[in-house]
Amino acid sequence: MGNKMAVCFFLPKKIRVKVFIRLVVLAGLCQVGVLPASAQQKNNKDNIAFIKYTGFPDAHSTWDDIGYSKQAGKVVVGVTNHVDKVMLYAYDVTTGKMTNHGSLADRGHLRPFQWQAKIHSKITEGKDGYMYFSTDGGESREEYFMEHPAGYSGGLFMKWHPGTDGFVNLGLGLPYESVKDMDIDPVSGKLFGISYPQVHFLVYDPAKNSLKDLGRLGSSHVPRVLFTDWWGNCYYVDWRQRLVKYQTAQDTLLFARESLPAFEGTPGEKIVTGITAYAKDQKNNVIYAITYGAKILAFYPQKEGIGRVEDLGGVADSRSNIKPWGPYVPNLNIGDNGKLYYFVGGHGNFLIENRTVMMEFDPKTKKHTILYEYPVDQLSEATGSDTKDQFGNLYFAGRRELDSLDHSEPFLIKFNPGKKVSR
Amino acid sequence: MGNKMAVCFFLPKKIRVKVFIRLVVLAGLCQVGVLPASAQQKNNKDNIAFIKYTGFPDAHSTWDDIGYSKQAGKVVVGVTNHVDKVMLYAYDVTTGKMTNHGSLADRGHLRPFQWQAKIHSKITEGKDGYMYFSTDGGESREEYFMEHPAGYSGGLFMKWHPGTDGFVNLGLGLPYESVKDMDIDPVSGKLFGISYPQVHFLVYDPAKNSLKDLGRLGSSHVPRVLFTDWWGNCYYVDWRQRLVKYQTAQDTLLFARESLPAFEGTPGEKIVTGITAYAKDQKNNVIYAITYGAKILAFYPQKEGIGRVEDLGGVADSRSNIKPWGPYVPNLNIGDNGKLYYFVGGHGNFLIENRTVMMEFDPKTKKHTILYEYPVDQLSEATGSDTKDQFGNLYFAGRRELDSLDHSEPFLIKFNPGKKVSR
Amino acid sequence: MKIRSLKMVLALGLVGLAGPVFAQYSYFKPLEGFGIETSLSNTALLRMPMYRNAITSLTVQNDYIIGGTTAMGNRAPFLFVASLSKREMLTLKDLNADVPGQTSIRTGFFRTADQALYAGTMAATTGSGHLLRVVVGADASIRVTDLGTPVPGEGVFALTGNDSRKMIYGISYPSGFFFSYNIGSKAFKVYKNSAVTPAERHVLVDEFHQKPEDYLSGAMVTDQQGLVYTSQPINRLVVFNPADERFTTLSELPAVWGRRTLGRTESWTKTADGLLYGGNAGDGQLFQLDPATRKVKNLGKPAQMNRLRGLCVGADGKIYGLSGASPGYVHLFSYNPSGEGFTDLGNPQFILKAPGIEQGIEWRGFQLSAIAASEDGKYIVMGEDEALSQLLVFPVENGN
Amino acid sequence: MKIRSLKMVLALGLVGLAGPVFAQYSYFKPLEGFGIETSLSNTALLRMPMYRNAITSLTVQNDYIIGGTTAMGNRAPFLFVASLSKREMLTLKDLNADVPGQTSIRTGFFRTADQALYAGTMAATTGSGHLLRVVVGADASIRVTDLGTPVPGEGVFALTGNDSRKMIYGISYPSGFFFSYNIGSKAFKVYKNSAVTPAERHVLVDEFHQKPEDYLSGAMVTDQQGLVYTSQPINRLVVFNPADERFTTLSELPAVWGRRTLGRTESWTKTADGLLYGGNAGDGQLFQLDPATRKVKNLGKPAQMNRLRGLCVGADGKIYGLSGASPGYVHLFSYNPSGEGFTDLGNPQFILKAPGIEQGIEWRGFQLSAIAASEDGKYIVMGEDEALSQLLVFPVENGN
Repeated sequence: MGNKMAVCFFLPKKIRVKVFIRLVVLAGLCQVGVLPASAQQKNNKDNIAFIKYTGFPDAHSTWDDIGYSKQAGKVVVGVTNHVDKVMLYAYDVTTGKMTNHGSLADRGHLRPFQWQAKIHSKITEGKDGYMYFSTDGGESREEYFMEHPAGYSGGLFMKWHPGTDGFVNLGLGLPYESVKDMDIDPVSGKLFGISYPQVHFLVYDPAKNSLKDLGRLGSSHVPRVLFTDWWGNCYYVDWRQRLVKYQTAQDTLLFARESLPAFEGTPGEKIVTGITAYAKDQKNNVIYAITYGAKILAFYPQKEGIGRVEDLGGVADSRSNIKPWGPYVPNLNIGDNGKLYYFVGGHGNFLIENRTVMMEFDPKTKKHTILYEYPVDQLSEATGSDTKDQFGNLYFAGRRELDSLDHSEPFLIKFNPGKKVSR
Repeated sequence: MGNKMAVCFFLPKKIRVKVFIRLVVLAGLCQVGVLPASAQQKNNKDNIAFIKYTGFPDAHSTWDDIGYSKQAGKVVVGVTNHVDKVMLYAYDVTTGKMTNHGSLADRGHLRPFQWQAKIHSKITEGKDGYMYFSTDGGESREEYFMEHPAGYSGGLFMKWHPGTDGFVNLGLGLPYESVKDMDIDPVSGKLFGISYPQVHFLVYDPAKNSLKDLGRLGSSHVPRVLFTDWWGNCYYVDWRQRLVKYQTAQDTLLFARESLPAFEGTPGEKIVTGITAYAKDQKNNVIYAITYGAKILAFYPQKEGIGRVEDLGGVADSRSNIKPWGPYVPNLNIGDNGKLYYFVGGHGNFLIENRTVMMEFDPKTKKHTILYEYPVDQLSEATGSDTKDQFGNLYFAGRRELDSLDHSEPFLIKFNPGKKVSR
Repeated sequence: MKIRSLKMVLALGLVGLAGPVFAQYSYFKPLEGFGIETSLSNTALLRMPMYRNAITSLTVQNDYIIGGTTAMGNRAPFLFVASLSKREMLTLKDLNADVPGQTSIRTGFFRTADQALYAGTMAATTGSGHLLRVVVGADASIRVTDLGTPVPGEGVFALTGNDSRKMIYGISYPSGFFFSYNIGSKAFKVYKNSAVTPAERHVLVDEFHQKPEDYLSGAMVTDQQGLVYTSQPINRLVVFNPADERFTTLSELPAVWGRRTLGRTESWTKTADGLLYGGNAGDGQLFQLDPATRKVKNLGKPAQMNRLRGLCVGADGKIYGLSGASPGYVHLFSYNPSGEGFTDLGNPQFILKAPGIEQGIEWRGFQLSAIAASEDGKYIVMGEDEALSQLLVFPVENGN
Repeated sequence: MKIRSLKMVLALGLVGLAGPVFAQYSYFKPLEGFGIETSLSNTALLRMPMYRNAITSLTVQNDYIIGGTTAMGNRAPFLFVASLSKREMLTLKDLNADVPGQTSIRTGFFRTADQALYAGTMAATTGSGHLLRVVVGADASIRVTDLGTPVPGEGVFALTGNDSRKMIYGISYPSGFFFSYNIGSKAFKVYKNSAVTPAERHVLVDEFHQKPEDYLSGAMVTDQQGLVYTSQPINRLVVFNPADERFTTLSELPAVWGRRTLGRTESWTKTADGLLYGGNAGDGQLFQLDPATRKVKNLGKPAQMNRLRGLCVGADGKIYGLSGASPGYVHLFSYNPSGEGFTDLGNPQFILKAPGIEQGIEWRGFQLSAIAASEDGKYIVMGEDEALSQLLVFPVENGN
């Protein structure tokens, strides 16, 4: 199953349920489904916008590869054809202008055999104003033509500056392996990476060009998400879904004694896949996270030691026809109102069959509210963690299905709880 | 023999003749042998200086990797430990300051398995002010552990800016192959490269990140030198030592009908190795070249077609005990006086046994004059083509033997015909 | 000197270079190995110009080395004849003169009892390759007869034949149709059920981003019963029985895990005992197929890279082959089933002499695309796959 | 279900996943394959902590899987016992308690008739490794006897023994001294003429930048006559005859051209017919050595990468081995000399269950360092070489 999950992205969907448009929807992109009965009235279609990536006709998808540059006031996204072309886009949150900043291959001086199928990592800001990210093979070619000729040569760390447009290829993680996610210690500038498929935790110091491989932490399926706290420590999970903390001051790993909360009966392949999204609330010293087993957690990091984890329950109210660990939530944002926002669905794991819903979750009351509901040809999946601009707008990397052969169209989702959003 | 030549650099010398210091020499580096009887009196030890590379205790050698930045007024050299560390040095021709600008591996974000044993190419200035060069495996590991794990992963094009200190890794030539030499079309910015050991002629356009492989041109030993004319055409030789012109406007190769001049009886491995050094005199539309068969040539390039080649004879007056094709001259400079300057000797091919001599050659009179003569523990080899500063100083990349186990110490040679030189 | 054992000569060569500690390497260069310069641009010599000379079909008939080339871009290929004894090119034929619009002769040659050679071509713009009959005269003249296009819009990617049935069999490109040609009736027959299916193509092209040359059978062979062996995607070893015109999957091709979609036969040879030896491009494995039992034995890989582009049998009873391909280097290897097994000979490096380079230069074979034994098995001839490709030849001792 | 044929199960697994076009891959996961969690940090369970658990020595004695580890940095290694039937760790011994200052047990175990296991260690600061006698009790207790240091300042890199002569033989690290240990007299003897020579070291270290672990024999074996087979640089297959205490070079190890300096034996196994099978690290070739004729047959490479870290024989008569290593992935393969030859099984992926993960998780073996068969050959046990290493076990059918 681990393997099937890893490749299901490019398998044709065997079973496709024709989607009946039950609600009045406005045709085309940038238009959203009207509110279901259960939605709060304050969030209407003016609160959300779907924004196109321009000038990339074979754009296929986005994969968690979204982040916000505070210094430049731009949301940065990596858009891919899911074969060998990844384009870097920046959305100016003030002017609403979307700009294509070229392909990774060209800007990173890669040769054709060094194809990269996507950025699967977050895109995160360093104190130098560069946006850091890492690249992924993401393809059958990578998974199966192991050890390169002519499979995958390996994923890279890269950085791009939204102010100067400077681009630096920071070099490989491990040969033949993707760097599925990365993060940065904002203090030291050290980068953290997780390799695919071997689940090696990497620490790269660009200042010293020093790459340390701290070894394998996972099972047969690679947890996709790393995140850091305010002190520059980095968190991941082991195969038992125990938090693993890279203690940046000590340069060592610390393993949690206990596993993260999971619903009883959660299958092993859900456990080993760990955390799918997070959102940070530094003011309240809490990092919210969602697991592949559909739990919402509140994690209270500590400078030393592993902090407390609080189980906030499932990602949705329980439904008789859905296993509690079933819904898929590879995205999370926190509003200025302290509430969590996320889309449920994608990769065959829906709350409502073949429909993607946007949820509001109040960590205080633990109340779930469905804000929007979309058929998959309007929105089939959203990814991205913790991407908020200075106006309190939240961003997700969305895409919609175009057919049953895994063709899709990506777009940027902009949402503000309670405010109208501009494109 | 081709192979033996390729590896002789790191073989211990089987036969070592103890060098008797017949002439009064001043001990230590930066001091030169006094003039032999035959030297012209106007060139004395004040005309030449040996300048240290600082802060690199395991510096071993330099390999043709020298060039002059007109924009910055700096001579740039790549100094290597001949294993896996190459340091970039710049010598300010005005202040005489030598500066270490860091290792290629660190500045190019290379991982340990992407070791580079040296820069074997010239270091040449683009109109963007960057100094361009390419890297080389240069090691038994490269030659024999073919196809990488864990041999050589491949040579790279790189550029470094002596003004801004900006550094860009422009990516690979061919996997597992060195890029032995490179040059630049100053008009289009296209780079030319020659791969080792397969002798493929490469054209890389950094603006488009487009690498074209024009295929194999050579035999079992790779000619080490490419050079360009004033129109941006690039020259190389095929296995018959015929000039091959990359016609930059047409993007095609043009082969000379005839081979370059060679002494009768020149062995095949000398023929296939082509040109070892060149110096350009644009004012007179002539490019001087020296072959591995020890001929000096004057080549008169044309915008269209292959120009005329004139045979200027051997690199030294004939000697009964030396085959005319024997002396090794991997360096050439032209003085403001129109005369050629080069060092004869190295790699076991000396004019005077185990002594390196500096020669002046007047292309008009075809007269050879030995200016200096050094035992190999003072100067064992000099490399570099066409490196002259705005003051008419000529530069070579020199080194001296430290022992019989191929340990050596590199230094920069600065020479001015007729003028005192400062360090 | 005839060499007694390649391995011995190799070892001697190595020792000769080494002194007390043997560290440095020699190349495989038996003393009587030699090159023949077949390609050179801008010359009065009989040579093929650049980008039209990759030697992708090769056979030896008496003293004549007969080659067919693959050109780059839309250029036309050549047929050529070189002399084994004279070590030089004798005849050159620009295929464009006889069959215009073709770019490649990559099928190898199937020879019939009347000394005719059959080969297929790949085309540039039309896509329509041709079946050729090639006859080399005693004067080394090359006569080409165009037998027409087996599958309109398709090239000929692989070919074999059966002399007793007077049949030629082939694989079309890019669809992978199996076709036959009856030499007597001059009739083509295309087996529509043999092509790559849309479902297979979806996997191969959409998911694995392969090209037809990555998954189509590049070599076929017939056994003594006239059965035709080839491969079909994905990774299936297939036999065609001319009696009932049916295809049977014998087994999977030997696979290195994960590289199944790359599996395809790309070379074959037959030994005197009737066993078939095949090369799987997928990961460069040599395998043995016993037509009697239909059992396949995976004999392993001679060296790192995938691809196994050529096989032939020497007079010493050993199999000689070409292991690997770009982006790596081709290794010449031998395989002695009853003796030492594999011997990797690396890149051959032989002396090449020609007018203007009478003193000889060493030519190292990096990218070799074809290998063939002389009729007596005493010489092994290899052709390069370069922008300027040469022939490399070495002798082997008769018997073991 | 006992599996009838690994190949068949593999094929079934694949078909099961595939539908009409088999494109996607399964891993090698026979239904009864399982993992045993042996490493986990910060736990109350009996587990080895991080960086001290690379399973570099492995044997099976009745129901007990016995392992010895290699630690990273200056950490101390473990000896452990796990139960094949219970699928869990039983005993753990921190070697530092008995023999301080050691970092690695990488020689494998040589077992004598009295069920004692002999192994060598590599040391951290002193450089002086030790010879250990390890006895596992019926209660899975581990008793270690320190037999001393074979070569002062040197570790023990490889080891074998001869039960009838009551002798242990080893190779020291980094100098490569061959030594013996007389179990009766407890005397060590070091053969000074066996070390790597300065000239060899110059080539290996100065020219090829290799480390001793790249050129020293990592595995030795004795034949039925008590002759000891090992390798010495550069690329020589060497036999030591205890009768006259002399070393004889039998031949070169099978080499892929250019990789001779990497040639060294790093695994051995014996089949019932007395043949020896060896693995050459240089390019990962499997070879057969007939002690009777002293002939070596290069059987080729199962997959791309170099290294061949382990070999053992299953009850089905097949040889199971570990092909490749970092920077690649280790492929489990089988070799059936009389049948299908090589079968590459890729990365095994088995279900691992333990307290807290009772539902089971899939564990894929990427980096495997050791392989051993149970005494009846019905189980093959593999150990990982990771920061947190586990055991992977699969059953094979008795007979063919």
